[in-house]
Amino acid sequence: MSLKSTLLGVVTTVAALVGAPLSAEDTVKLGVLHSLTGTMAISEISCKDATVMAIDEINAKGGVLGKKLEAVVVDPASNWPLFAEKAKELILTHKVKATFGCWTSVSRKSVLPVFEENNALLYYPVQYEGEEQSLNVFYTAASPNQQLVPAAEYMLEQGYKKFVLLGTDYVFPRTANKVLKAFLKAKGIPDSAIIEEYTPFGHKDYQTIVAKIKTLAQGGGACVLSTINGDSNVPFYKEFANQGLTSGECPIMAFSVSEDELRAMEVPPLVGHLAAWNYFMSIDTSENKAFISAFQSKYGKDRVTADPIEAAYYGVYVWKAAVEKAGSFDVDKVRAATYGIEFDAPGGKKKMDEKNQHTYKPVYIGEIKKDGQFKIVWQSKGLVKPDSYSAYLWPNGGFPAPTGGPKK
Amino acid sequence: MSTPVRSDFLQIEGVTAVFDGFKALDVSYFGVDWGDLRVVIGPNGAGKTTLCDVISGKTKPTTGKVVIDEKDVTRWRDTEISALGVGRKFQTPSVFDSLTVYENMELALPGRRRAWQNLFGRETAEQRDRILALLERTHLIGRKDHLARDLSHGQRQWLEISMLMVSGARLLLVDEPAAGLTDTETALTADLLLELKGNHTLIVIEHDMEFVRRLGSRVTCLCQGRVLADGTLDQVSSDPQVIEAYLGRGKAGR
Amino acid sequence: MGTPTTAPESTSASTRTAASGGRAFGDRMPSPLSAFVRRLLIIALAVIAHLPALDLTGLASDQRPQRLAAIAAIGASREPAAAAFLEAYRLGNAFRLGERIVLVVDAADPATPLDPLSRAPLGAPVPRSQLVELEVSRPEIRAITGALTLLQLTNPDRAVRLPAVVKAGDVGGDTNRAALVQVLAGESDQSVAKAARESLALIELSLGTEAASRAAAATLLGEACSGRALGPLRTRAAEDPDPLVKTAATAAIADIERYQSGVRAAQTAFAGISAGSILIIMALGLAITFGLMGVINMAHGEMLMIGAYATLVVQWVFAYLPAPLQPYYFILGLGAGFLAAAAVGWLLELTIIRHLYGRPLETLLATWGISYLLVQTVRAAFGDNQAVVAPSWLTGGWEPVQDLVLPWNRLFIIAVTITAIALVWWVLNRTRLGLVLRATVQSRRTAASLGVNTRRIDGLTFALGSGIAGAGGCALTLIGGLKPDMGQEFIIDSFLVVAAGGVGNLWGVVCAGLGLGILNKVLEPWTQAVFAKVIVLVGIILFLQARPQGLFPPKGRLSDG
Amino acid sequence: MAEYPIDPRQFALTRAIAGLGWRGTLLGFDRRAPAIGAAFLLLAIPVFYAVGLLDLAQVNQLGRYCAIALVAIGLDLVWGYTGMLSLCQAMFFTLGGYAMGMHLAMQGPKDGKGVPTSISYVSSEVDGLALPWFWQPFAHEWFTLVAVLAVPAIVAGLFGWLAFRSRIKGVYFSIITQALTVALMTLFSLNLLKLGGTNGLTNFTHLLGCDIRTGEAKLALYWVSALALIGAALFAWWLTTTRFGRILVAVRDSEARLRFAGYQPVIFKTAVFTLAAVLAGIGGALYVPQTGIVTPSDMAAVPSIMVVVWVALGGRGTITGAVVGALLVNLIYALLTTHMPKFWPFILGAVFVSVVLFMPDGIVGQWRKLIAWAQRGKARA
Repeated sequence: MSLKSTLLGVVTTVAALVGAPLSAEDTVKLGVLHSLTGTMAISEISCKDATVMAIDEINAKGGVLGKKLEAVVVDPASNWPLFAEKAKELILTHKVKATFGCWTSVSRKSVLPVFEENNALLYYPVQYEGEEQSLNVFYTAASPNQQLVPAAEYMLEQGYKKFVLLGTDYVFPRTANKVLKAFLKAKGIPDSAIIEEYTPFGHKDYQTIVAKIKTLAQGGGACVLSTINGDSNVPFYKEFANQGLTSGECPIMAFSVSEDELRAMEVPPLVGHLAAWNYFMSIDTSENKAFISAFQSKYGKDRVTADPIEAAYYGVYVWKAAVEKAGSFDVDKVRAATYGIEFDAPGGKKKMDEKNQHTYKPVYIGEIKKDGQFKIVWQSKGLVKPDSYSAYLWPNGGFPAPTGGPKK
Repeated sequence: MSTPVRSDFLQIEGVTAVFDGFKALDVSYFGVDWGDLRVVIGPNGAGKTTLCDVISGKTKPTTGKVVIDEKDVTRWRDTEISALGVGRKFQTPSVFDSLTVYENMELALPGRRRAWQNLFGRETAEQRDRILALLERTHLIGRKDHLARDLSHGQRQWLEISMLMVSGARLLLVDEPAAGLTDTETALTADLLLELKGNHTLIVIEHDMEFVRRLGSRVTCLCQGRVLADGTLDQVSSDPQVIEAYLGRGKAGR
Repeated sequence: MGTPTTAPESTSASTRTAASGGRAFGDRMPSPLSAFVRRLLIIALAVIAHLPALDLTGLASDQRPQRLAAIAAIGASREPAAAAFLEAYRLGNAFRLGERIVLVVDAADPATPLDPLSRAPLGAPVPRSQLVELEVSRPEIRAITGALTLLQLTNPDRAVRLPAVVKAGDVGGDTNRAALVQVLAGESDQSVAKAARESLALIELSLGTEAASRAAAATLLGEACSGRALGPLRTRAAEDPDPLVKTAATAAIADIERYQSGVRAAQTAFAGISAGSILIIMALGLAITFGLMGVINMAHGEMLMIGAYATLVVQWVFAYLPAPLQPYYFILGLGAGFLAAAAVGWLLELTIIRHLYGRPLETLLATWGISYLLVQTVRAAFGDNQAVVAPSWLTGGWEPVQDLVLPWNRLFIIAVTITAIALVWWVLNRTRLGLVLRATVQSRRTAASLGVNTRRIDGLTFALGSGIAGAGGCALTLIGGLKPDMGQEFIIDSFLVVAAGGVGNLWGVVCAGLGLGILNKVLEPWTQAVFAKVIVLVGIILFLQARPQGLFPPKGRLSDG
Repeated sequence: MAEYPIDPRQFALTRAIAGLGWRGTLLGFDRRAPAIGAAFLLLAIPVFYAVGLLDLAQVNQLGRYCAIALVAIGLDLVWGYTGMLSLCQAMFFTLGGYAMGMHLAMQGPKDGKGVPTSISYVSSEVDGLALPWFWQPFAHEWFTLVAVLAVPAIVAGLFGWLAFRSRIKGVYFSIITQALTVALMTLFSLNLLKLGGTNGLTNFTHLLGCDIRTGEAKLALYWVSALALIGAALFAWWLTTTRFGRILVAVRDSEARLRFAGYQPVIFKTAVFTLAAVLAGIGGALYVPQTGIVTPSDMAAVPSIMVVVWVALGGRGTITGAVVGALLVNLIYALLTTHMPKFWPFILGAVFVSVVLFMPDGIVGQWRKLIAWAQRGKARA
């Protein structure tokens, strides 16, 4: 009796715990894979919000191919192995047709094998280091040439001659600075005028580094190209201002500071510093205004929109457009239909590349204003073609072949 | 176990122990003969426990020399001194609470001190009999499979003494064995210790004068780290210096 | 602006003012230089007097040189409204409408043309097709930046003028030299005047035709210990044809470098003390709850977080108060941080920790669970991305000597830390609560038998430790950000500081915090931040090998648990 | 500090069950029921998969939890039995994981110079990177196997011996181990170290010539992990029944007594610490091929604390408790983060707190108490 009843009890419990939820037939599931807790929650929650809003909007207008969409929101909790686990669960257990998510490079690297193994689709909304091209990912945010190079070019135009490449020690800053350095050298900036500095994740004390920048900034013509990530930005900008450096003497061009990050920062000392993105909340079009008011009425008046939020939002529409063009939810058909597709995004018309999975985007450079918004001070003429692999790192071409794709 | 018939099995010469400038121990000479039972008395803070610490190697003396069985052990590690046959019973009973009484005894058996020796095999029948006999002697046999933490205070004292007895230690340092015991328990404890006398060398630290009298052995009185008096209990307790030391501190021996 | 005849006097007058102001710079100004400044001023004013009126039509030319000349002319015009126009022009808002140059700032199609300077509407809206955008590409942008600097030199706002003066010197060139001379003539602000003289000397160093004046400029820069002159001086020391200039430049470089290395040393020392004070304020509360009471409180970081969010709430409340009061919210924030964290700590002790005394590892587990609850509660209540805005009186820095800036926020944290240490010391050693507390820690039973309500004392002690952490959390908003899981970043460092200091010892915490802070900052310049962190951690591990109970171990017989 | 009486609330559950009149029902069970149940369940998982009750993702997930549970067994020996709260077990796990990860990366896709793509793309050399010397031996299976066992063992042995020799104990030991894991994480995060920086190692395809992305390979890895777990649990259980095991308990109860009884606690402590590290290393090596990535954040402070949480929840000082705790907390965590993405920290936090308050011996410990209590009742009756 003892063994039998023990086993019976345990089996039923576990079956209840791990058993697959039932799915309804007239809905199509979409995975939303953004950290809602942990260190990355501060950035990723907004992306989750934007994705869910797009899904709700599509449902309100009748869904896709006659089916309602169902968002399966999970929390990978800023835990990289958990990203992979959740991705597996979304694809295999929940059978989602596409997944929208990830922020950090490492989380993307963690789920990439999962998507490739199962030939599923991931829409990745955050600017990143490039050097990747998986047939199972659509990169709706910028590749390095759509953000880094135009920004460096702009600073050169402004007459800056000394560059501090400052970043958090991980792959995006490392690769970004590799690209930037190659670019600056090609433009005749000597090695002696470039400082490259890295700080650990979550670094809080920028006294030494700001003192170093200050020394370099003496004599003028210096600027900072910052790939500092996440909450290290707050202490960095505070220290920068408090040691008496201003945007006039030495502007900071940031690649990871958007309107959303500015909410968590003390804006007055930041006025005049710069950021390069492919979307700003201040883009003055009626589409963008409609997007902002929809976002704010859904999530609160104090919320702002920003580049990754826009990318997370229109990613769903890219998928929808491709599904409708293909007339099918099949991953291979959707992928084929996505190439070259043009679509309207809050920030204006955009287009998916014909083959490299990335997005044609405009490039903007904005100056921080007192109200935490950006004043657009430069914009590219038209859309910029995305590079999956940077020409500066592969001077002789011969990029690796794309990975993943249909199951053989 | 060798039983050398030799005087001065333990010798302490010129030992001082200084903590933060405070001289806890300052003994010019202290010796115990083989097979003897020596009682050390003294008011609180007299350095009795420090004396045990120095002998057992827990505390290294600041100056001086400790010789056990003709070996200078002053700089030896505590485990090495223990291997020489020095066993210790702490002031508050110290047994392994989460092990059974029998297991406590088994761990105290001599030999098998290296890690790998403990993976396989168990005690011999002879060892087992010895343990059981000792437990019988200390009235613990009925509780041999109980956890040590469930024993009464007196039983824990006996268990600890039993562990010393089974361990084959030659020099036993026994710190306040009668503290907190009932009268009958005290009597049994004294009998146990007297039984050990002769085959073992014992140093017993005690406050309880009734108990000391019962042991009827030579007594050394320590005060402020120094040896104040030495002799039979009557000699020592009539020594004016000793009376002064106890009364002067407002505390007479119980 | 003075007339040509009065100008030289006003220059020397401002020099005198500077000298009497006790500043190093301008003291003993060599006579060749003042003669040269005087001469320059005359030339410059003559040039400016002959400038044509502001004419924008050149911007519409299809010839680049003419466009550039037009931009330069705007820069030289001193027309205050021109700066705003140039900004708009750079952003692509300037158009040609027929023969006129107009601004269009909105995106509407029939667009309203505005006057480029006054921004008054110029008649009815016109269709976009009639507007021709003025070309702005790289050369124009560069010219605009130069022209803007010139215009900013006369801006009445000192905060705009000062960087422009510095920039003009860094960029150099005859135009800037002339403009700077003029600024110097009319300048009443000490620091701007000083910067202007430095800028002038810098320009003279590279443009000066006479060796004597170049050498004089070098000497002057050396005396001013001007860091930004180092680059140009090095060039002079290596390349100047005149040995006199070379010697002067070399001497100046030595002066500046000596001064700068002194400043750097002072800066490093300050950075170390500041980092140390932050570690101490983080760990001080833990020194009480963990060090004295033995409670392994994994939610200690969350106490800091609660203090920080309490500050945010106070800031929100103060937003309803009259404006002059608002900057002082931070003082109240410190108190609120203390009280909020103390209240949470007290509740925690009462409901959970109380039942776990003597079981430190269970406490670890329970408080770990509590930290989850607290983080998620705050996240739900406040959301992510909130900012505590440092009050105006805590922004910027104090510059006791030139180039050594000690940020106010860091000075304030040092002050808060010292106060907190003093407070804790006083409570523990000079109050009855402290006495009872120490007694309770040493022997709970004895204390209880003497009529001490030990449970109440436990609660109060835990609340005190948590409160100190809360006040620390408030202070930490001055240097870092605010987020619900910020506590996780502090907890490990806090435990390390308490362990390295020796559990239960206030001075141990102070010494360990300061030591670690300074060690980190001394290492950082030569090892980079990433390695410094590893080295410090390994250092602590090795240190604890040597002193297993920290810097100040518990003493004597009691030490062996 | 141990002067407080034991809180009566910990008997609340017992009283509740008594109130419901379940005492008799409990008698039908054995105190080993959790162990037997868990073992049977682990072995039955592939059957559930075969009949379609579980999908591949879930089998894979459970396989990974089995690997993780090895760390818990190690910690239980170190903490539950020997009383040393180590906060760096996840570090040994990650070291084993990295050794395996390096081997897998060497088997996976490489760039033109033969460098695994997972490090060549994150290196900061513009012209690419030559294969660092210390990577080369990891191409061999045998070397990898030795490294999986030896690297954690050497680190633990060396560190443990130093720390125990200095008599670092109690909370100091916990804090110093935490410093160690954070230091090593920071070090591994450096791109200079050529271990993939914060992105760690990924792009794994083959192990021992098999494609690990296939269903069969996943099932096989599950089998290996589950059997390794059961084997390790049996081994650990056996160890605790030996005299060696009793000495470990003796270290926990009274290290001084043990020393005066002539044992050298340093040796025993170092031995058990090293053993736990090896178990963790094996766990890591099994975990990585099933997860597909290993990163420095695996050895942050939190994962090591989580191991403590598993053991405490399952029942400290019982091998079954460690295993049950690890599997259960991970399952709950996975379920909650999927089904209650916003509220899970509330629930998990509340679970921790209430287990501590109401079940201080953990699930298995509580179970044993209940059974003992039921049997006492029967004996009395």
